[in-house]
Amino acid sequence: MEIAQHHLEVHNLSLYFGGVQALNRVDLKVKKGIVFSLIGPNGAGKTSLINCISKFYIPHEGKIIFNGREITPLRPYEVARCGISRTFQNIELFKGMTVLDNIKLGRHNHLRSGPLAGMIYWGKAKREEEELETFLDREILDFLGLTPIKHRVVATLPYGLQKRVDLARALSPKPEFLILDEPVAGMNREERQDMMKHILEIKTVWGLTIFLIEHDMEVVMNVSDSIAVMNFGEKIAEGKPEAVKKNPEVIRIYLGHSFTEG
Amino acid sequence: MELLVQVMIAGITIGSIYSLIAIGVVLIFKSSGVINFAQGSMAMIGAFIAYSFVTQLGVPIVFSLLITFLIAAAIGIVIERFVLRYLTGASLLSIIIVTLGITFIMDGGALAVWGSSNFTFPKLFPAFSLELGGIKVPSVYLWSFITAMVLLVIFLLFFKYSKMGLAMRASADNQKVAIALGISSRKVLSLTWIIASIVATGGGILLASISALHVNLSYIGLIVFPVIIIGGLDSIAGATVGGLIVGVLEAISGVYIAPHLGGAFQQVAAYLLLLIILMVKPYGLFGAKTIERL
Amino acid sequence: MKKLFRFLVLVSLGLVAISAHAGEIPVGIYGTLTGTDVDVNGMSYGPKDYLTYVNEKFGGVMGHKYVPILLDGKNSIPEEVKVFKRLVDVDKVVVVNGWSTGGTKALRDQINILVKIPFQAQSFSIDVLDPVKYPYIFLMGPTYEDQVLIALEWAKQKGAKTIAFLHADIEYGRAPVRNAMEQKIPEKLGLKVLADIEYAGVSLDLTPQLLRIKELNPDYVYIQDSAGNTIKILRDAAKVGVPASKFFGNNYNFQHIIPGTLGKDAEGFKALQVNADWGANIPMMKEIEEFAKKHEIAKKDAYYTKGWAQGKIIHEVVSRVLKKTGGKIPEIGQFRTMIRDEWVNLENFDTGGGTPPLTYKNHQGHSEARIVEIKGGKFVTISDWIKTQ
Amino acid sequence: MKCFKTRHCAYYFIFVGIFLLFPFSLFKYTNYVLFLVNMGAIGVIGASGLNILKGYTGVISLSQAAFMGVGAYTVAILSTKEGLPFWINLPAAGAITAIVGVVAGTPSLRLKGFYLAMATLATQFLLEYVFKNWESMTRGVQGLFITPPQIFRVHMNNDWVFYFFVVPLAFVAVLCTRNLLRTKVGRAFTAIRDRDIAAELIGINVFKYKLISFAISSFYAGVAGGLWCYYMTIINPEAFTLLVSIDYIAMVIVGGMGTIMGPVYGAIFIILLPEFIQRVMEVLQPIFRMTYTFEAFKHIVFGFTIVIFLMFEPKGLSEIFSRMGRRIAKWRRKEVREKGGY
Repeated sequence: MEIAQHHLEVHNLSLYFGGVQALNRVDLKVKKGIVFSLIGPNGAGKTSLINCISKFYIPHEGKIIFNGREITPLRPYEVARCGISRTFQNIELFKGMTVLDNIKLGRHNHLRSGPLAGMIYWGKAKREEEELETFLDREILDFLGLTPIKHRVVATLPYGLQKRVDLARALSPKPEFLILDEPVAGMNREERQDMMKHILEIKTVWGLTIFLIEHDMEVVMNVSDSIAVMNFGEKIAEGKPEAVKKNPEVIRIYLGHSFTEG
Repeated sequence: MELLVQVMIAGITIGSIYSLIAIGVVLIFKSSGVINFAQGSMAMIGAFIAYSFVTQLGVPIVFSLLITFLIAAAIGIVIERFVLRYLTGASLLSIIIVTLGITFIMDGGALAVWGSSNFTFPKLFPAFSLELGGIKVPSVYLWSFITAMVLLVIFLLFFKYSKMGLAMRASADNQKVAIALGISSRKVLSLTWIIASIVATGGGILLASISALHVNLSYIGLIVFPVIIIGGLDSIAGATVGGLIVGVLEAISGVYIAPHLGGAFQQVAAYLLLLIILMVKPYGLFGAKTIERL
Repeated sequence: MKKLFRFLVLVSLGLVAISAHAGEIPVGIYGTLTGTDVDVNGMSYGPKDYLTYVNEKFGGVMGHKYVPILLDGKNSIPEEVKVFKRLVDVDKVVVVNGWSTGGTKALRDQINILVKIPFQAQSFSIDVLDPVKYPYIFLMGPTYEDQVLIALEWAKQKGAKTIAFLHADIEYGRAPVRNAMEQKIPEKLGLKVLADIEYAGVSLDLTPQLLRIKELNPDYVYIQDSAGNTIKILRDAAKVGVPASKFFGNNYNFQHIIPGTLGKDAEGFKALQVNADWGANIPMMKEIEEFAKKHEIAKKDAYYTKGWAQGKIIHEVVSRVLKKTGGKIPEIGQFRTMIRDEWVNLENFDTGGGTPPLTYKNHQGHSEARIVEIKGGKFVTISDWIKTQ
Repeated sequence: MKCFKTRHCAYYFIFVGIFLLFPFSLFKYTNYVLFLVNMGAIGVIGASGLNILKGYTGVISLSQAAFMGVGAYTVAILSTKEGLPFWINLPAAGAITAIVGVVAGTPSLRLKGFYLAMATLATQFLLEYVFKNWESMTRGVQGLFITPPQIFRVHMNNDWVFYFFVVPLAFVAVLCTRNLLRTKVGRAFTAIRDRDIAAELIGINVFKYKLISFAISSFYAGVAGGLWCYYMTIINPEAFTLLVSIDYIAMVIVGGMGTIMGPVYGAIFIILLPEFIQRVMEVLQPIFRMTYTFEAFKHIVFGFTIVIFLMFEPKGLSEIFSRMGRRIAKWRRKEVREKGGY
């Protein structure tokens, strides 16, 4: 019964690169509908962890359970189909394509028409494409204010916008679980404000579970309901933001920039 | 049994020539990440140049070989400097096809200059031949085998110890960083292409003096691909071993398998092996696996 | 770039080619100027040169000049079809001298039904020799199968018991050997075929195949291939210690590059000769030498002379036709059929010693060959003309 | 491709008009030019197929010729052994080739880039070997003859009939490609080409779509091969060698990788290039006496075309044309504005 309300569970997950231990028996439980932040210094294994969740890396031991169903053996695209969707630390957009096409790709698995239908492009396939476009206009592009640039080629966009397109692509399949890998890294102040706004909006309006990785403590402290801290591939602390703030171990890692600024 | 021995020897002798050509391809890939389809044509052109110097201009063999190597080096530089340098950062696909284009240019050039009939390549080596298990192995084969082995050792040492060799490996590994470290990647690349084209020429000359000299000699450029795949794209030792393996494989399939399957099975045997190896070891037997990152 | 493209289109649509004017007799020749078997393409230059020679010496035929058009078929079917269509439609040639067996087969309908144009095949394949089905196709010499027969008969006389075949994995290699086997030629002669060994035409090393030969040890080996590969075969034969005297080659191995390349390793190799060699002491050679004074000869070998002879045949039939019409060129379709009819009537036509006398009743000029052997670095005749029954 | 938008549907009529009238405008060159056009159309179909695989999915395939061969043999065997009509044979050729293509594509599960290219090279040679040695089916090197079906009591390989049959087919092929590429499948291909890892992570089954790409591409190749067979009426292994594959690669590159119209331009260009050179050389013949320089120069020019395009115009002719188009459009607008000024 516990399992039911836990949206995502990670049980003693371990991952090695050659001799290096990237993850060491990590345990995590993420409740439904919250913003869960994972923090820690560089190389603590945060990104490795989410790469395991989305199956880009195959963990050497441990298992991952999503909605009470084990997803450890699945292939990356299958994970995506379960409703887990993610953004990338250094944006992995398809630079040659337009914003719209990139975002359409997010909904890839929601489209039914196969190659033949596509070739004929009559009736079903055509309608589907049109519906898709109207859907994206209504739900995603407006929401993230991308409508004016939807026909621009991604490569020509500034960094901040690209980050937003990345987010839009992650949102377009209407996932239930959203992984954000350093969404505000390298953004200026107001871009960061926007992003924070969006994150909170996504949480409240769309009611998604959000799994956040971020260095920017301001953002983390403002948006998270629960925080886990990692160091050298191990989880060293977990709890409410206030609790984590006070945790001496965490302070030791983060000595220097204390959380007062947040 | 005796037949088998003979087959092996036959395979190794021709295989050593495959190795020679393959080493060139591997060299270029190691230091510039370019896969050179033009290696075969390079060999062919080199052989033709040597031929014209020796027979048409009557230059003594040693000198004409030296001149040929110089010219080959020049061709190598030209290709690197005026074609591939413009393609740094282009997709591997385009680079491969550019080298294909170069092949056409070279073959066409050879065709225009020398025409497309068979020529007799002058005898480079004393006509003595060694009796090995019932096969008279002409000195040419021994020479090619020796050359291949010597080259192998040289390059292995070169890449391990010499400053330039390290520089090559570095710039192959990560050009930006290499440049940042003050390695002139241009110099490295030019050098590689020089070495590669000289090696190719050597192979071409040996090949031409084994069989007749003809434009189609550039066909060897296709045979070496199973070799380098089996050996692994970035391993010189692999290329050498691969050459011998393919040589022996062809010989064996020519004698033992072809009679049952019919046709020129010898031809496809190498490619069949290539497919199988790619299935089980996608990066060849000696090749280094590249790790993808996000 | 676009300009160039436009230009391309314009050029290729516009000045597609020089077409035939009155008083000119365009003759189409296509051969393998490049591609496999180039080393025998003297036989494509031959006809061209002979017709030029006629133009220069006699001012053409009855005042009409020949326009010989030589194109490259690259020994590939689509190319040859393309070239044929061009010769027929654009250049409006009256007779075609074509190359490969495959191409000839591909064009069989075009030649005999659609266009109806006399076609002199370079190929000696029996598959295109059929007066009834292919009334417009003519062969000059003995088919490859005839040659196998002739060679094996000779070998039989020399007391051979067992033979083997060696050939490349292309039609020109495999088909004739198959036909010979199906016609049971070896069995009829009481010869045992030990193996029919095939190799890739492009392969650089044939030692394995030769090792098999050595193992089987037949009395004679018949090579159905041309000099390029024969050289490799004999080279590797020497390597594994099979004497060259065991080997027999068809008429495309009567080439001096073989001893030239291999030296003593080629001693004793036998080939078939179906037409006079370059430099033979015959009237035809005189003409060639006369022509050579002003012009450069592409290839100085037995294939050039073969081509020259074929040129003479074309000239002969054309002039016969024009004699009939009293010197005026008939309408092209009619011209083509008339040439064909005259061709069939050729009887014991002497090409100036270039070939045995030619009779085209059954569309095959002659079916004789004689055997030459490499002795002391050059080919010498070791039999007189053998005729197949 | 704008010309397919409905507001430009006038273009349709112009196209159709040109298409219908073209053969009557050639006078004595008709058959020869039609031959070139027909070969061109076959080329367009084959090249469009390759373009899907190479230009859009980013897989180098060196086995296009072999796939065409499979199609050609399918047609030949079905029509000689089974005596089926061509409207069954052609789709069958496509289908069977597609299956072969999928099988040939399976290495792409673990391979990519050069290694995959090598796998296709192997496929090319293996299929050639099969053509040559599966004698019960392919009659080996002797190849198969077919008597082409009759349309209005005229053999289909008659240049005229074939023209009116094959050119529309080529048009349909291009249209289908275009449609396909603006749907889910097309986007997936492009994504795989641009960054296959990311594609997999956002939920695209990369392997499956690579196979689909192989299937479609070889379907086109099969149909092209089948048409080739009907046109030539004889097929043998020598007609489907690696060189042909390279020609097709050249078509795609010259025309413009990953563009819809690319294969069309490319096919036309590559078909006409040799003709052009041939004519030029004939004009220059007095200078180059040796006839084989013809071929030599064909090789050289062909090579340079590929190299130069890849170096300076990687998006090929279609890019050049569209640039031209933009220029003209701009210039028009300017003109209009000036007029407006008065």
